[in-house]
Order: sequence, then structure tokens, then C-alpha cells
Amino acid sequence: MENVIGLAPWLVGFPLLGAAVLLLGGRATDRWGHWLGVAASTAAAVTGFVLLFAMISTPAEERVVDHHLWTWLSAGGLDVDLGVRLDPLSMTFVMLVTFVGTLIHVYSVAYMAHDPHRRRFFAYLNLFVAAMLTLVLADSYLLLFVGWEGVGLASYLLIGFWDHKRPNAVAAKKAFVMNRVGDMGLIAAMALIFANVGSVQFADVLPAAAGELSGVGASTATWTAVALCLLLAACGKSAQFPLQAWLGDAMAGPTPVSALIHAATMVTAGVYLMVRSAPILEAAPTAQLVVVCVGAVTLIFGAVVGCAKDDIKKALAASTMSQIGYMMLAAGLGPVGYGFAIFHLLTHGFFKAGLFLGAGSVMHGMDDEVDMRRFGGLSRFLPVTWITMGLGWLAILGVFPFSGFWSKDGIIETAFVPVDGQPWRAWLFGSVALVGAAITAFYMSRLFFMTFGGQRRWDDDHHPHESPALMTVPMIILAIGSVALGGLLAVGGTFTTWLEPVTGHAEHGEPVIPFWPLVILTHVLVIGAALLAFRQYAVSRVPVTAPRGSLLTRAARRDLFQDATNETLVMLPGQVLTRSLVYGDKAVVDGGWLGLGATVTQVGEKVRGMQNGYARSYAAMILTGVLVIAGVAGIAAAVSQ
Amino acid sequence: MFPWLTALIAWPLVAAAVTAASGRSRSGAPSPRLVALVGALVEVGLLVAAFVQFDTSRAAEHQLGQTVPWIPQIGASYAVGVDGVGLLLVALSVGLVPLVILAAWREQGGDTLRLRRYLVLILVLEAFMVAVFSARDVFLFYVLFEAMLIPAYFMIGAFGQGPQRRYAAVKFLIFSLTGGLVMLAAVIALYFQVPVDAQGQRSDQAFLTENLTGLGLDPTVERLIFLGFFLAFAIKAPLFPVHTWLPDVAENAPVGTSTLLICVLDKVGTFGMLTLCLPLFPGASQWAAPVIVVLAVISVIYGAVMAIGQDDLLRLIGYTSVSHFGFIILGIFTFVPLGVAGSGFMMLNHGLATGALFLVAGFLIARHPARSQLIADYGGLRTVTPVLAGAFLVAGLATLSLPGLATFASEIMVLIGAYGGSPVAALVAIVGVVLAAVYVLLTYQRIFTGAPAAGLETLPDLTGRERLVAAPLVVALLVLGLVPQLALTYVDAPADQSVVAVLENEGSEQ
Amino acid sequence: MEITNYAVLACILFAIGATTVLLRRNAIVVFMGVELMLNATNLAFVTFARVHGDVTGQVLAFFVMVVAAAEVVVGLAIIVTIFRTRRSASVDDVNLLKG
Amino acid sequence: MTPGLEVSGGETMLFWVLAPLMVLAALGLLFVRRAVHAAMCLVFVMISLAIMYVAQEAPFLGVVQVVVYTGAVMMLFLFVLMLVGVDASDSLTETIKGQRWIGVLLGLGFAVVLTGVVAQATFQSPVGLESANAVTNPVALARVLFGDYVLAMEAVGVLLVTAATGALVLTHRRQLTTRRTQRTTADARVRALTEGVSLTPLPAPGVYAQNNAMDTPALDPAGRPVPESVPRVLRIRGQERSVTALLDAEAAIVGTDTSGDAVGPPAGLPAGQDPDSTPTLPAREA
Repeated sequence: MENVIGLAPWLVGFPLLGAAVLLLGGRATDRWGHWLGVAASTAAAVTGFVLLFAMISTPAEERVVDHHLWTWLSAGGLDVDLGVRLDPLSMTFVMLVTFVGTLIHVYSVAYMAHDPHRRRFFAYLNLFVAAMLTLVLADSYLLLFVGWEGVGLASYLLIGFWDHKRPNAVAAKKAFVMNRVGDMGLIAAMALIFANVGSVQFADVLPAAAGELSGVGASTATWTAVALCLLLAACGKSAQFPLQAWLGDAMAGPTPVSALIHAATMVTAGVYLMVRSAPILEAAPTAQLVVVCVGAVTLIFGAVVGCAKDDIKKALAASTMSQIGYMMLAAGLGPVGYGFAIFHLLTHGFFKAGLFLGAGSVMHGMDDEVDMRRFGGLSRFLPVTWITMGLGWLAILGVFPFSGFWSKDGIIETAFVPVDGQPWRAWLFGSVALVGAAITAFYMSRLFFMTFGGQRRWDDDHHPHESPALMTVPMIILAIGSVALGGLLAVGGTFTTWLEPVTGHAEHGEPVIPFWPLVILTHVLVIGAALLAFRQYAVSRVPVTAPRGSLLTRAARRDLFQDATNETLVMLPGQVLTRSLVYGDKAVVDGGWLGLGATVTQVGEKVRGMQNGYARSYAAMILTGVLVIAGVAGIAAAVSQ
Repeated sequence: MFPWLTALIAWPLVAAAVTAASGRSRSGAPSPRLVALVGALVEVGLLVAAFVQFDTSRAAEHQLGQTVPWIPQIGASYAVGVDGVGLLLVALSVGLVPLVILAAWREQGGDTLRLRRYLVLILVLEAFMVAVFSARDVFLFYVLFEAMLIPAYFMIGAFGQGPQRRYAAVKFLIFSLTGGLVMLAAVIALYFQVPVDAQGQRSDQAFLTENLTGLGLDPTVERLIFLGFFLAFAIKAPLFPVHTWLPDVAENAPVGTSTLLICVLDKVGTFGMLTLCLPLFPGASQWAAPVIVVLAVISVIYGAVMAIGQDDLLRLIGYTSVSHFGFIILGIFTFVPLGVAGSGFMMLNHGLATGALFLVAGFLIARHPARSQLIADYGGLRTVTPVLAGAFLVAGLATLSLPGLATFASEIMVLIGAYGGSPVAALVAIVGVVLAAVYVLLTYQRIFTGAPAAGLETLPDLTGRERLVAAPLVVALLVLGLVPQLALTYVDAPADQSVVAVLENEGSEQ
Repeated sequence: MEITNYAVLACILFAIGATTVLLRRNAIVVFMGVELMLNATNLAFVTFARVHGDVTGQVLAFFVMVVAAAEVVVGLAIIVTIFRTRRSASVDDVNLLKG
Repeated sequence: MTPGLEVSGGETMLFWVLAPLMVLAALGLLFVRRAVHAAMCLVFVMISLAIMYVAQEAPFLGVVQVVVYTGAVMMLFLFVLMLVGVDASDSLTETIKGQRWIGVLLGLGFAVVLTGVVAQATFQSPVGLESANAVTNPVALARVLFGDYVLAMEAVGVLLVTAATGALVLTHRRQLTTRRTQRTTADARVRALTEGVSLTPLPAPGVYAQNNAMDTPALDPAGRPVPESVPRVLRIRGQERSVTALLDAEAAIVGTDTSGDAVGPPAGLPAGQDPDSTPTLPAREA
């Protein structure tokens, strides 16, 4: 491990270098720029594999390695190293990011083949990967924050990639700003941590939170505050309730971007932050409960929204929100949950990337049409896409033995485990997770059947065709992952054990419903929901224009009024405040000073009357002065005598 | 020991004189702008030499200077010397001037004579700026503080592009003078606080800062004198609610002037707070800190909200500075070493980031057929002028303190540090981070995204000269972002010393 | 008689001279008022020289005379110049100092 | 009286005679209309002062006072008056609002305060200049002047030279237009003919048997008086004499009837002037 740790910085270095060359090289790199991007990402992935094998061959207790690069910030008591922390958790992310990221890079070469700015696109993709790797490799909260915001920047650039259309630019800005709202939380958390621990290095903070350091530490209330601040940050980045509104709009970017954001980077960062800060969460049980609640709410929220969306990408986006909700829920459930959260994140990374790439493939074949009501019966025209998406669909449904089953079922099971002997929490969150699984099954099946099943609903000027190999190969690889990865890693608890150096070992508690009945119950619900969707969207006709729908449907189509709420609660008051302050600055603040000036001027005008220009008047004034002085002197002399 | 600072102060004056004499009618004579640029670059060379001479292990001490009696009768001396913070600000002034000159290459209507006058003023201002950051004598500091107004006044009023340039120049002058005169009263009052010797005489170096430190003033006197100084610095900085001159100046002055004025000259305000107010009046600083912190936080939020609401691009940038100065002041007056160091660092970074923003905005405006400054007159320029858009975005990201750029390191230091001193203030100030994202990205969105605005479809992209202007700033922001320690070694010790001065005083009072 | 009577006389003459400056409009007469004031001070100088037994007072009076002579020369030249351009010797016609 | 110095009876008398007269003359500065009269009043005050100086043991100053003030300064005043003020009669009506009352009040107040202060003050007992003037007053003065005040003396010398130069510069008129030669003057006159300006010089004043002065107008061939023949200043001042009065006076002396059978040109018509060629000119102002 020690001999290869020096490679770790290159995980960030390769894609960063790639981005720099592509951005600074300008048009000169247009011809081969995309391949450079792919190469940079591949190099990172290869480096990742090398490190992974090195780590596997290291004893479990030596797998957490801090690698110091240089002193980044050292002033006024704050010492932050620029360094890398490589442990199983970050290793997992490195592999996810570099591997899936590379596949998406390859896919994009073909997907963006006709875009004149493909080079720039690859520069941003590389930047995205670099930022995400910085985030997961950071050895301090401050460095993590660098990657955290870097991801935000990259997503901003990519969502707004086609910013010659104003709405895309607005969506990009919305994503960045909402992320920043979350970032406030991270800054506040760092401030709190520094004030209490005197450091922001993981190596200092996490043991302090775990109570392993004598003399350093803070009260539960403080840790709760820290954890809630971190949660705010995670909500922003991972599009959790109430900062979820940017995710749907983020579909403005090219489809590979969506795949990258949803599967490998960005939204998973929140879950990473939660798991990374596990000791802090555990020092703050209240915060844990809040995390679970946020996860649960988002889980249902995303699922409900997903049921109503006709835009294939937005439906997938809603699904991501919901799936990340699962992970957050798991992350709030303690040590066992962490493992499943990350596990689900990993499997989700594969099948969601596959689904998005599939959706991109469909759009590619359908001239960028995204309305599922204008798809239908595409399975004949896009067989590879159909099969790979079908595997991804089964995975996300959590059907045995696909990947999703191993991770999602784990979460549901964990949710049913009572915490602190409080069975109501087990029942509540367990059922939410269960219901969420059912709804997930419904809307994902709806998506799948509306796209590939039923009759064709597209016009004659569409000529659906299968995508080129550069696009299908990554999809196939991802589909394989969706099928097999979960099973491979779940057997014998491989993955949970793998993470133990980070999350600590924890025994499974007993769920309130025994394991096998729960699996069966889940499957019954999931398959039932899928059949319902099949009947509704594959067997019966799907109207090309959306019916008015029930109240809930209409609300869900409008994202359960999330934008309306934000506009009413934040934007409108903000605009009113801005306008009134701009007016007030001119009228009151500046007006006050100008008024003061005007008063002086007016007094001057009055006094100016005395300056009539007549020498004799001036002489009279002089004489008056002399008289006054002489009089005063005389009186003073008289008095003193 | 060679008096590096005196050389740094004197050289721009020489360059100004040569510039003033150059380009007179003879066709063979070098053009004034070339002379000015070479002069400014030689100054940069001097600066590099000064940096080499500076001993970072003694960063809290004043170095590179000299002390010569000036008016011994009133205890004034020509005493110069810089600590780490001063050196960074000197570097900022010296570094920005060649860029500003280069940026003004084709400004002032291509009129060589007019441009020559402008460049001479820039160089004179540079000398004053370097001098004011290195003054170690309060009287000298005051004189320079006021002297800077003269070139600045003309650089706004005579060379501005806005319709209200004279109004702005006069407003700037009156605000600054008001503060300056109150400060003069405080300076005089301070002189009389210096103890007299057996003959009833005061030291002929009474105005040296070290002779004014630790006088053990009467609290009331100390507070009054402190307020005199602080008012001048707050106006200069500018702090809410005495900021209103700044947007007018930003709107009407040429961008080069705004760059020097807001990015460098205004730092005198915060620099003065850090190097004069804190060490000289530790008790009063603590006494006034709660109010100042509140004003600083208001500045942060207020400046940002105002920036969001602006229609004029340069005015907007002006308001962003109000917000940033709020951060700097917040960092100084929470008396936490980390925050103070962050403020010192931020003074440098704000100059780089806002300077870049101003200069790039200047390039943008110069391209508009009507030289419009209204954001609404632009649109969709990313596709037309990608490099310009990129430069603007980087400058904007630096303004919103994106991690990886230098501004981030300083801002986070201020926020984390301020939390240690005043948690509520820090938490409120964090909101400024979000607002910064809004004003930067909103502006970028309005100017550079969407379909190109009518009449702007064929604007040329940044020329080589303009790229040469933007590149050093961007590189500096990136390098200092990745290795902030390069600058922090200069800032850390002086910041520590300032805080220690305040806290020791507190200890002695208890 | 007391020697201070001279001083009182000087005061009265001075006051009259000052009043002349205030009331007359002809620049030449105003000037005469100024001369009267100067003369009054000279009288005071001479008187106090006598009181103190020191001729320095007389020397000062002498200086006053010389300076007054110089002043008259310049002052009258100014009046003449102004008269040439304005065709008036009234001090009220020259009010360029009006604010 | 204090022991040091006794004011002699003669001096006392001199003072009480001169002082009221001086005050009166000084007040003349305030009240007379004509600037010339004011100047004469001032001359009186100054000469009286000179006398007082002599009485106060300052004979040198007394002489200088006469020479410099009355001799040089006041003459300068009179010259300037002649240059500028002949027809500028000074009206005493006040134009600045309230200035008169302010002036009077201030003057009175000033006089009262100064006098009050001076009269109230206690001075040391007068020493007198007997000992100081032992070497005669001019010598004593000279010792101080060229001893203690030599620098000031030099400076004052420079001042005088500067003042003289300054006066020259101030009153010097630059030649702004081309020089007026005889030819240009003649040409201008010819051009001005159309405007009714005479080509010839103005007629000289009348010459009469009994009276031959500037203030009497000449008569034209028709026997009418020509007002322009009288200098402008006299006309403005109203100091010209009417022809009728003149002729009446002459007639009274000669004892002949002037209104009777006179055929030829009236007496006093300037010789050599052709009666027919003399036009009646409009009054010429310039």
C-alpha cells in the first residue's frame, strides 16, 4: 500500500491535467481533444485499479492511509494539509467515479460527435471527475469542500453547456445557487468544528467526535449542530428535501452529464459526506433521526414525482432523488446502514448510469425527443438499448438476483430494525422504504413500458435507430454491472466487511419482520406494481397528450409545487427585498448623505448673501470683529481688575 | 542596507516624469504608454528584488525601510518599512499598475496626450500607494492618505467615461476628505498624548507607530481618537453606511481607475484598521468591535443584495466590493488570529479578483458599439467571444470565492475565524456566500448566455494584449488558491501580533 | 494735562478714519480714511515712545510712513487702472468678490 | 501728575486748540461732498499732527510727516483726483442696505470702546525723551533705525522700489492697437463726416472785448452762442457763462444799445472766420 500511495494524487491529477490542456489548448485540440479526455479518465481508472489491488492485498487494519502532499493553509492556528486519505470508502468512490466516469466519457465521444464544442464538453467532464475525486480523496473537510464546490462548478458548466438557450443557463445557475445554499451548511459546520476541535482534518475531527481523544471534544448539542449543518450541505448536493428543486432542471445538460451527475458524481457526494462523518452523526442521535426523516421524505417525494413525469430524463431524475433518499435513510440508521448506503450507491451508480445512457441512446435515435408519450414500441428498433435498459430496470426494481436487490433490500431490512428499542421508528421508516420500493417499481416500469412497450406513438419523420458501438458498449458493460455486481459483493457480506475499517463493525439487529417474509413481501409489492404499470402502459393505449389526471398527478407533474414554494418563500421576498434596498440605498442612505450635503450647501447659500462683494461691507465685518475682540478684552481687563 | 521601499516609492515618480516628457511631437520619441509600461515593469522588478530581501521569518517586523527626520519639530519623520501584510499590498499595487496601463492602451479615445496625462497620474498614484502602505509614521501616513486623493480625483473626474464623472469625483473627494480631516484631528490629538520628557519636549520621532503603541491612553481619549481614525478608514474601506460614493465612482470612472482605486487604494482603509487601529487603540477597538462587526455583516449582506439589484455592470462590481470589504472588516474586528490573517490575505485576493473582474468588464464594455454599461444591453456573448466569457467567468468565480482560487482560502479563513469571535455574525455572513453566487452567476447569465443580443453578433474576442492583462491575474488567483501558504507566510505573523496586542491589553485591563 | 489725551485723540481719529472707510464710496476718499487711520496709529506710537522714553516707537512710526507711502503709490495706481476700465471711482462698482 | 514728566502749559494749550480742530477736519472726511475738500481736510489733520509730533519731542518725525504726507502723499492724491475725479461728484446717498447705520454704529462703538479702554488703562508714569534725545532726536532715531532695524530698513527700501515699479506696471497701458498717426486720425475724421462729426477742430471759446475766458461760448455768424466751444468739464459743472449775460455786461460798460442797428457781425466774433461756413454742430460728447 505504502509503495503505491504516491499514485493517489494522480487520480485527481490526470483528469485535471486533461481539463487544463483542453481548456487552455483552445481550438488546436479540437481534433483529438475528446480522446485526450477519455485517456485522462482511463488513466485515472487504471490508477484506481492499481490502488484497489494494492489495498486488497493489504491487511484490513492498514487500509486507511493518509498521504501528505504539502501544507496548504497554515495560519492563525488552522493547519490544513493538502493530502489524500485513501481508505475503503474513498476507494469505493474512486472506482465508481473513474470506472463509470470513463464509460460515460467513451459514450460521449459518440453522443457528442456532432457538437462543435465537443472538446469543451470533455474538458468539463474531466474537470467534473477531477473535482469528484478531490472530494472523495480529501483528508480534511476543507479540501473536501474544494472538491465539493468544484463539483458544483463542473455541474454548472455542464448543465449550462448549451447555454445559448437561456433556460439551460437558468437551470445551471439554479443548480449552483441551490448547491451554495447547502454549502453554507458545510462552511458553518467547518466553523463549528474548528471552534471546538481546532482542526478540520479528518484524522483529528472524527476521533474527537467518536470520543476517542481525551481533552478534545464537544457537547452532544454541538455535534448535533455540526451534523445538521453537514446534512444541509448534503441536501444541497444530493438534491434531498428541501433543496431538491435543482435536480429536475439539471436535465438541461447533455444526457451523459445527467448520467455522470446521477450515477457517479455530484449527488452521491452528500451520501459520502454523511458516511464520512459517521462518528459525528453517531455523536448526535437527534441529527441521525433528522437524516432519516429527510431521506424518507425525499424517497417518497421523488417517487411520487417520478410517477407523473412524461419526460424520460426527468422521470429518471426523480428516481435518482428517490434512490438517494434511500441512501440517506440508510446513512441515518447507524453503522449497518452506512454499509448499505454505500453499497446501494455503488449498485445505483451502475444501473442508473446504464438507464441514463439508455435514455440518451433513445433520444439519440429519436432526434432528441424526450416525451415518453411519443415513444412506444421501440424495443424492435433499439434492441441493445432495450435489453441493457431492461436489465437496469430490473436492477432498480430490486428483483432477485439483480444488483439492486442486494443493496435496496438491505436498506429496507435495516430500516425495519428498531433503534434504541423504539419499534415505532422501525415500523415507520420500514414501511416508508417498502412503499417507496413499490412506487419505484411502478414508475420505473411505467418508464420502461412507455418507451419500449405498447404501440408506436411517434411521427413518421422520426427514424429510430440503434446507437453506434461506442455508445452501446458502455451500456452493455454497465448492464453487466447492474446484473452481477450486487450479487458478487453481497455474498458473505464482502462489501460490508470491506467498509469496516471506516464505518466500524456492527452487528445486524433483528428486524421487526423476519428476513425471508420481508423479501417475499417486497417482491410481491414490486412485482404487483410492475404488473399494474404493464397493464396501464403496455397493454392499454397511452394517450399522446397527457390527460388532466388527478389532483395528485397534476401536483406531481409540477414537482409537488417545489418551484412554486421556492419562488413564493425565497425568490419573491428576495426580489422585493432587493428592489426596496436598491431604492432605499439611493433614497435613504445616499439620500441621507446628499441631504446632509444639501443642508450644508443651503446654509452656505444663506451665508453667501453676506459676501455681497462690497468692500465696505467686508470692512464693516472686519471692524465688527475688531470691536468684539476689543470689547471682550476690555471687559476681561475690567473684570480682572 | 539598501532602502528598497524608498526606491519603490521614488521610481514611479521618475517614470511619471519621463512619461510626461515623452512623446512630445518628435516622431522618433517613444510613445508615452510604452515609457509608462516599461517604467511600471521596472518597478515590478524592484518589487521582486524587495521580496527576495524580505525575511519571512520576521514577517511581523517592519523591514526594507529607513527612517529619516522630516519635521523633527513636530516629531514627524520619513519612516518607511513594511511587515508582511504591507508588503503584500505593496505587491498588489505594483503588480496591478502595469496591467492597468496595458489595459488602458487604447483608452481615452486614442488621444496620445490625454492618455499620457492619464498614465502619469497612474504612476504618481502608484508611488503614493506604495508609500502609504509602507509608512511607519502616522503623520506621514496621514499626508499620503490625503495626497492619494489628488491623482485619484483627476483620474475619475477628468478621464471617466460615465456621464456623471465629475459628480462622482467630487463625491469621492468630499467623502474622503471628510474622513481624512476627522483623522487629522485625531492625529493631532494623538500627538499630544505622547509623553513629554524633562524639558517638556516630545520626541522628535513622536509620530513613529512604535512610539505611539502602548501609550496607556485614558479610555475616553483613546475612544475618541480611535473613532477619528476609524471613520476615515471606514469611508475609505468602505463600510455601510458610508459606502455610497463607491458605486458612483465605479460607474463613472474609467475601469483602470476603478481597479486601482477599489482594489488597492481602498485597502488603505482596512490596512489602517489592521495596522493602526488595533495596535494603537487596543482598548477602543474592543470597545467598538460589536458595532463594527454588526456594520461589517450588514455590509456583507447589503453589498451583495445591492449587487444583485444593479443594472449597471460596473456599479454592480462596486457593490460586490462593499460586500467583500465587509468580510475583511469582519475578520479584523473579531480578533481571532485566523480571521485576521484571512483578512490580510483577503485584501490581496480581493484586489486580484475584483481587479480581474473590473478589467475584463472594461474589455467587454469597450467592445459594445455604444460602450453601454447596462447589463440588459448584452446577451449571448459566450458563443461570440468565448475567451472573454471564460475570463469573466473565472474572475466572477474568484469573486464568489470558488475553492481552488485564492479568494476561497481567505474567505473561509475569515468565516471560520470570525466564528470563533462572534458566531452569530459569522453565521449571518455565510449567507453572503450564497448571495455572491447569485450576483455573479446572474450577471454571467444575463451577459453571456442565451442568444446573442442584436448588434453584438460579431464582436471580436479578446486580443493578445487583453489576454496578457487577464492572464497574470488568473494565474495569481490559481497559484495562491493551490498554495495559499505562499502568501500566508507573510500574513500570519503580523496578524498574530495585532491580535496579541488587543488581547494583551484586555489582559492588562482586567 | 495727561499725556493719555494724545492716545484718546488717536483713538477718535482712528474711529473716524474707519467710519470713512465704511461710509464713503469714492475710492479715493476711502483711501484717505485709511491714511487717517495710519496717522492716528502714528500719533499713538509717538505718544507711547514718549511715555516709555524710547525712540523705538518713533522708528516704528517712521516705518509706518514709509510703508504707507508705498501703499499709497500702489493703491492709487490700482484706482487709476480701475477707473480707466470702469469709468468709475466708486468702490461699490467693484464687487467681483460677490459670492 | 506723575513725577517723570510734566506736560508744559504751552503744550496743553496747543493740544486743546489743535485737537478739536483736527477732529472737526477729520469729520470733514465723512461729510464733505467733494473729494478735493476731503483731501484738504486731511492735509489739515496731517499738518496738525506734524505740529503735535514736534511738541511730543519727535521733531524729525514732524518734519517727515510734513514732507512725506502733506508733501508727497497728499499731492499724489490730488493728482489722482485730477485724473479721475473732476466730474465724479460723490453722492452721499447710501446704496448698500443698512450700511450707513451699521457704519455709524460701528464707528461710534469703536470710538467709545477704544477710548474707554485707553482711558481706563493705567500707564506707567511717562518717562519723556529727554535722555533718549540727548544726542538730538534724528541721531537717536538713526541709531535705532540703522542699529536694531537695519534689516527692516533694507526691506522697506526694497518695498519702496517695488511699489514704484508696481505703480508703473499697473498704470502702464499696453499698445494694443496700431499706433494712431496723424494720417489715421485724419482718415477717421473724414470717415466720421457722415455721422455728422465736424471735420475741423471744435471752435475755440469766444473772445469778447471785456471777457476772454474758457467759460464763454463763441458766437456763430448768426450771433447764436456755440455751446461746444466751451470745454466739456465746465459745461458739465455748469460753470459756463451765458452769452446774454456777457453781452449785457458789455453793453452796460460800453453804454451802447446792443439790440439796435447793428449790421455787421457782432463784436467778438473770432477774426478770420467766415460766418457762412460755420455750421451749427450738434453737441459732441466724447
